[in-house]
Amino acid sequence: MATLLDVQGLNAWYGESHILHGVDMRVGEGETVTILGRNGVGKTTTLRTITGIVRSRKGKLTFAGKDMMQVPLHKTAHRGIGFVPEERGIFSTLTVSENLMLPPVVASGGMTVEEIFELFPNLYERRNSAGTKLSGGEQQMLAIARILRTGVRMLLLDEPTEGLAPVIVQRIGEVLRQLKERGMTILLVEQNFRFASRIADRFYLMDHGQMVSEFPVGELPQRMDTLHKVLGV
Amino acid sequence: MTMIFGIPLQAFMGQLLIGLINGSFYALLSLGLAIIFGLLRVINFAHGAQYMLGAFAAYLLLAYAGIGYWPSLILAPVIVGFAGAVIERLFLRRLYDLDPLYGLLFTFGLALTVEGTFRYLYGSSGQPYAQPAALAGAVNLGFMFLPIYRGWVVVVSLVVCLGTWLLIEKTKLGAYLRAATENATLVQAFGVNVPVLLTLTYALGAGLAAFAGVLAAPIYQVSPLMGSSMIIVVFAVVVVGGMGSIMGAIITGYVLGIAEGLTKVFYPEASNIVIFVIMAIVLLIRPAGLFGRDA
Amino acid sequence: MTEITETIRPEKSRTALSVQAAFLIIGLLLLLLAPFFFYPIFLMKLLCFALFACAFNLLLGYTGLLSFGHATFFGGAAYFTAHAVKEWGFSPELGILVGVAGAAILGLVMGFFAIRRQGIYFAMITLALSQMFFFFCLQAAFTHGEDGIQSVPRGQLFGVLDLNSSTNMYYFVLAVFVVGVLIIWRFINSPFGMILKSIRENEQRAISLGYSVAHYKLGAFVMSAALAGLAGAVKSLVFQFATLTDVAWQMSGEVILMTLLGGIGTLIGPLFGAGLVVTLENYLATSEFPVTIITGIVFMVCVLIFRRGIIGEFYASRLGRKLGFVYRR
Amino acid sequence: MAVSATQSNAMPRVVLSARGLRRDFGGFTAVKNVDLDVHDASVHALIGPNGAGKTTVFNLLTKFLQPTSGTITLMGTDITRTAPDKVARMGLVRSFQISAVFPHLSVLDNVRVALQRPNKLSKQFWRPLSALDALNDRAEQLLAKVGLFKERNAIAADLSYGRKRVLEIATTLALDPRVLLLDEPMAGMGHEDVGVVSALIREVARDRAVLMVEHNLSVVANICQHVTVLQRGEILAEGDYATVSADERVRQAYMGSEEG
Amino acid sequence: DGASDGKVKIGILNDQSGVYADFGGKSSVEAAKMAVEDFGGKVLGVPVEIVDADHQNKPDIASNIARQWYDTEQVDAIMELTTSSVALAVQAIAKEKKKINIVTGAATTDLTGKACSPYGFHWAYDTHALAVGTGGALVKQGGDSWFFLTADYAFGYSLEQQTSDFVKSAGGKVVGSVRHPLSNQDFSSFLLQAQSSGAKVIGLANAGLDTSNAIKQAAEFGITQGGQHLAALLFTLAEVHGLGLEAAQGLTLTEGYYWNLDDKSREFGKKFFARTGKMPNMIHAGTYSAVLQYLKAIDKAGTDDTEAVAKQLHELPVDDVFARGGTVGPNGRMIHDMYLLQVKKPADSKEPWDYFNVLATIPGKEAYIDPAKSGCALVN
Ligand SMILES: Nc1ncnc2c1ncn2[C@@H]1O[C@H](COP(=O)(O)OP(=O)(O)OP(=O)(O)O)[C@@H](O)[C@H]1O
Ligand SMILES: Nc1ncnc2c1ncn2[C@@H]1O[C@H](COP(=O)(O)OP(=O)(O)OP(=O)(O)O)[C@@H](O)[C@H]1O
Ligand SMILES: [Mg+2]
Ligand SMILES: [Mg+2]
Repeated sequence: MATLLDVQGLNAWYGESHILHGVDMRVGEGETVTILGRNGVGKTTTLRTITGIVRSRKGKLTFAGKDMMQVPLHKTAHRGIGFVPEERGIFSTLTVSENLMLPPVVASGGMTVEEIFELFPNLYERRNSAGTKLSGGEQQMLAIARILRTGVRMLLLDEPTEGLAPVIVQRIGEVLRQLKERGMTILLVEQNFRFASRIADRFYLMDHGQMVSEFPVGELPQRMDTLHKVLGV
Repeated sequence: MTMIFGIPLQAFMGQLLIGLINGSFYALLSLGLAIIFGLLRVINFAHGAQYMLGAFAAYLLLAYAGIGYWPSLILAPVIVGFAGAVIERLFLRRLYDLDPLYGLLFTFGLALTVEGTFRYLYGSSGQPYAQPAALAGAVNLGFMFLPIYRGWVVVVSLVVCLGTWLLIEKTKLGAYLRAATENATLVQAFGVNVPVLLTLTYALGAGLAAFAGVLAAPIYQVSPLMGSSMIIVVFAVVVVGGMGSIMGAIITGYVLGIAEGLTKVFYPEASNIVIFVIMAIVLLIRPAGLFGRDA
Repeated sequence: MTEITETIRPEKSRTALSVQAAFLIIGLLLLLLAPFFFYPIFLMKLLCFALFACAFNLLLGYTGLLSFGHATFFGGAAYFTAHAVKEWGFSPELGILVGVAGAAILGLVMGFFAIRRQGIYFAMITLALSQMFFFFCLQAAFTHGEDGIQSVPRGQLFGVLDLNSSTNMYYFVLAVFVVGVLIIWRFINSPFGMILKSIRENEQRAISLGYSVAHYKLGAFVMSAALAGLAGAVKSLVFQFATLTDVAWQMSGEVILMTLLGGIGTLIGPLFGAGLVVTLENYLATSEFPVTIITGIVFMVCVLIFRRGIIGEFYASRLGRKLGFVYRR
Repeated sequence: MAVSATQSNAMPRVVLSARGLRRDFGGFTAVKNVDLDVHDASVHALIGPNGAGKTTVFNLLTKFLQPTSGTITLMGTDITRTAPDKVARMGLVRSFQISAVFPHLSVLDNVRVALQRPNKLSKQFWRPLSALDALNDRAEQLLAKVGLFKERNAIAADLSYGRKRVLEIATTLALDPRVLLLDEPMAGMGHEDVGVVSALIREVARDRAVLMVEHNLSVVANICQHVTVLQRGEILAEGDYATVSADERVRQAYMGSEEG
Repeated sequence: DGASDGKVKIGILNDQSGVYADFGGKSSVEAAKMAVEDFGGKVLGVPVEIVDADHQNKPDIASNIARQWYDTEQVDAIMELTTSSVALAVQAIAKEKKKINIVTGAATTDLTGKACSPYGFHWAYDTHALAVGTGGALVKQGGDSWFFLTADYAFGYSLEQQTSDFVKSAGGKVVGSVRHPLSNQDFSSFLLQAQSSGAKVIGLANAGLDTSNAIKQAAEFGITQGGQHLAALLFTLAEVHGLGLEAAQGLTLTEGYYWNLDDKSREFGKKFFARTGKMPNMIHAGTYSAVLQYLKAIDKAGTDDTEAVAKQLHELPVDDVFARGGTVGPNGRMIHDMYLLQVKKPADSKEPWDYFNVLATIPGKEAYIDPAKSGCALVN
């Protein structure tokens, strides 16, 4: 499998606090990879650094063979990276449809609005109300839906199931599987281990700003003990 | 003769019209202010200075380059807008991440400096600027003698206000801007070049102020002080309209212009505070302003 | 917004505390000796503005409310005191009391309207309300319009101390200043101040914990107004007049500049800010530089590169930290 | 999963109840016809699909939102028209779905702010800050209970998201409320904290009422004696977890095919 | 016994950067320097020095500077003092410190009334003189029915009050008035009211930009073409220049000085113009006159001692380019002739700054309050 995202020795800082201490990871084209780890180990920071939101960073970062370290933030999306933040980032002054239509389409092959509404009927019902008047779960759906339109090659999802009803979690799981079938590459940060284990091909375990281990989904059973210790699963 | 509240209908109509004319200035100025506030979260204290700069640009273009009113109507806003863009690029940009009050304080300093400079160079008693020949004279409306130039002000300001509103509320550009207000980083991560958008927005706001300044030049003295006497009232208009609401700013501008005009007839002593009184009442009943969204 | 907490924490070292105590004592000594080296009226003016700025900072630095209308309390109290002393023949201490009470009432009224909103809305509302007060002062008969209330007698403090002597007057002003700062210090480092801080941090949460946020904000607003009034009242006795400049909105801008220059959220920063502004104004008056231009530039530079102000920068500097000062974002 | 009901009396008394609660937003009705009884000494779960109106019900009960119609009674007092801070002082305290801490205060101060309220200390602007030191023991005790003792001098903003949630619960508990409303207290928490907080909730519910919104069904199954399921603003089902989870409508609308 | 400290120092304290900067401003400082030069640069054998400061229209700054000048910088007299709050505050200080002050920039009659000082003088004009000039003299020219546009504060009221008194005593009538807020931009509402009143004269009881804007907009609404007359109660050459003749034509106003009056004044005007780029108004010329007279008084007294100089200032007649045959009353009021002026039509203006026709000369005795009736405690 061709490597799509390649991260080597990535360091990142918030002000003076050093959060990432040399993250190494790669994600292959069409692969779904999940980062696991306790609260505060730097999972979110890893995604934000890859996107370029965290700019005080060092190390090597290539996407589709091209260096990303010097790419300005507003160009990352055009290179094919779509980001769904942990706090969702729904805009309150925009309606649901406006939120949905906001991110510019960067490549062909994204979902159409009809497809999206089919996938998330709640959104269709509430399409004219203000973004943040949605419930927490509806906002999460909107945040994912928004990116699906743009045709990016790779999705970075930060805890997409947080605060969602089990039905919705299942639905999102299905959606992610569908996307995967279409060849979408996904990098997922997840606390919901059960959810992650159903869709991921590979796992990274993160601790103290580094990837401490890496294993494919098949090794999951023999790893359960370690995971139990580290994550309390 | 028909009477309304003890004054002749004709005089009443005249005053109504005059209120509308003043409202045009309020609307144009508060529109620019609302755009800058709504989209950049900057309380642009320099708005009055930019209005004054517009008028001065027209005066200077005429005095030193012989460029008349009509070209100035375009040129002056462009010049001031450009200056605004430079200010935004060099300075304001660094303040977005901070509490909005720093933006307010910076533009306050900017206003002091700009006005001080013009006072130093051109004195405080103002410069003459004549009406364009094409709009000189007046028409008799029956109930009043309306200078043609004033009529022009009403028409052109309505057109500009509506055009700007359409641009911001009804285009994708507007959605980008509003979203960027809330979370610029995210919008940028979506692939929108937010910094350039913000620069253009500030330039647009400043340009609108300058446009109002050019419109004002033939009516009011072109004086370094013309902005500072206007700015606080315009702030109140924006607060009443609901900060950040663009349509709110426009409508409130016209309405308060008329309210002020009528106060000048019925109780002139109160005409300078009527807007503040209205503001206090509105805030008691609707804290977010007439058209403001709940904070 | 940058915030600097000066709360003394138990883990703070002994030496740090004694360094700070030393600073305090040296500072007080300097103030006590100052009239022998500087022009007393100038010093008194400085202290009045410093107290004004400290009072303003109580609101901005510790509750995060930027008032653009504090001139109302400063100038209003000046008018009330001047009127009480000159027209009603009140003694200076009673006159000051009238001024402070008047400012507190104005604060209550303005606060009632303003505290319903936050941030810039708050700033605009206070600005507008203070404009109303300005126009009131412009038109009211007792203020004598643009002439102002002139030749206000300083009188005898408590019937014994003759304030016409500028030495007496200076030490009186100094005492008022010190007491004022102590009140502010106590106020912000009190259980009440703690609640103010938490309200600024997260208002919804404070409500959900059962705090009636409006009362706390109003309390802080009135306190700040009363202390600003104290400064204005004393100033009217120092200069023996009360005029429109003190209630104009430019005065509200000036006090912000002083606070910003000295350091928002620092207890004594405003003293330095006021000192700098007053000196600058005096210096510029006789120089070739146009005052407003310079003031404007100072404002911009301050906001852009000197945001913590003199004292804030000092606290945050290596030396400041070594001496045990805490600067926190 | 079995419900470990620890009711000592057969019928604990109702401390918070709502009748005919309704809330409209413009033309949209977010909550309608909701009757709810929260009992003392029990944990009551409010579950339902996203957008069902759970947070809105919380906002109505705590008076952060005014109901369009209906009545709310807290320990026998009608609080339908009472201000939110007053309601909190009467003993009904909530947490927020999006974590709510005082970011620039230390962890200890966050708790002390809450402890200060019932003590009348909060109004005393003439007392030194050290007056609050009397609260330290209690505060540290609470922090120890939720496992935040080590971080007590950290600034709240520096905590990770999950730890902030834990802090928020400690702060809420500090008020020693009669009725506790927790909006998704476990969301975003690591597994290690989920255990601690579940145990904590179970413990505090021994002598007070807890109403919580939670999507983590294993938690609901473990600690909640009573479950109310909302859908589209209306009550879909009620009862203990076993009853509710057996309801086909609930499975379809909320739980989906899997369990817990 | 000569000058006390080897130097005579005169302080010019005024607004140099604010709203009144054109009124006096830096040009007043220049006028003072011209007076010193014309006097020969020295008095009693010691050099004369001019210092100046910008009080920014803040009485506390003015008061601070005044005290510092008098106390530590050996300034012997402070002059100009634009803005009444400043003038009153400084005069009080000068009185307390027994020092000379001469006001040329402020208008309030209180300076030589309630607040008079044995060492304080009021030189160029005051509200009374303006009212007599414009109010009284204009009625005699046929402007016998008036409507006032009055700035809504004490200064405006007193101008309106005093002027209408003269209008009435000259046989005219006041048909109405309207109060407009200070710093008003738009006067059209008020102008319409004035227009429909049918009064022959619209009196502008305001100052500065307010007056300028009102005049400019009156032209726009065709008020002067309609046969009504505008009379500005406090307006000088500097503001007419800012307005331009096109807008200002036909306006009447009162000043204590006009540069194009005769050869003597033309000569002074040209000299002044060479230094400042503008022609002097009554404040500039008044400041020149005040400095000159002060030096003459020192010369006559043979000392710069305050009492002696004040005595001379009260006694010496004033005869210079500003005042012809002026006298100083016991209340400190310098009494001199005033001129009722009318702004020329653009076509009639022969050279730059040739702005006025002189309609009438008002004798000093009429223009100023009789010291005995001024309310000054020094006069009995
Ligand atoms: N804006 C910030 N400034 C300073 N420190 C931060 C900031 N955001 C996060 N941190 C710190 O960085 C560390 C890593 O945070 P991060 O958000 O990446 O953790 P996480 O693994 O995503 O945790 P969680 O599961 O709770 O979301 C934490 O210790 C956190 O306290
Ligand atoms: N202020 C408001 N204005 C308009 N609609 C609102 C408002 N607040 C909530 N709603 C709507 O009411 C419905 C219920 O929202 P609520 O937040 O109560 O859901 P919830 O059950 O808490 O969902 P979640 O589990 O996702 O948090 C949603 O459809 C939401 O869009
Ligand atoms: Mg995270
Ligand atoms: Mg919710």
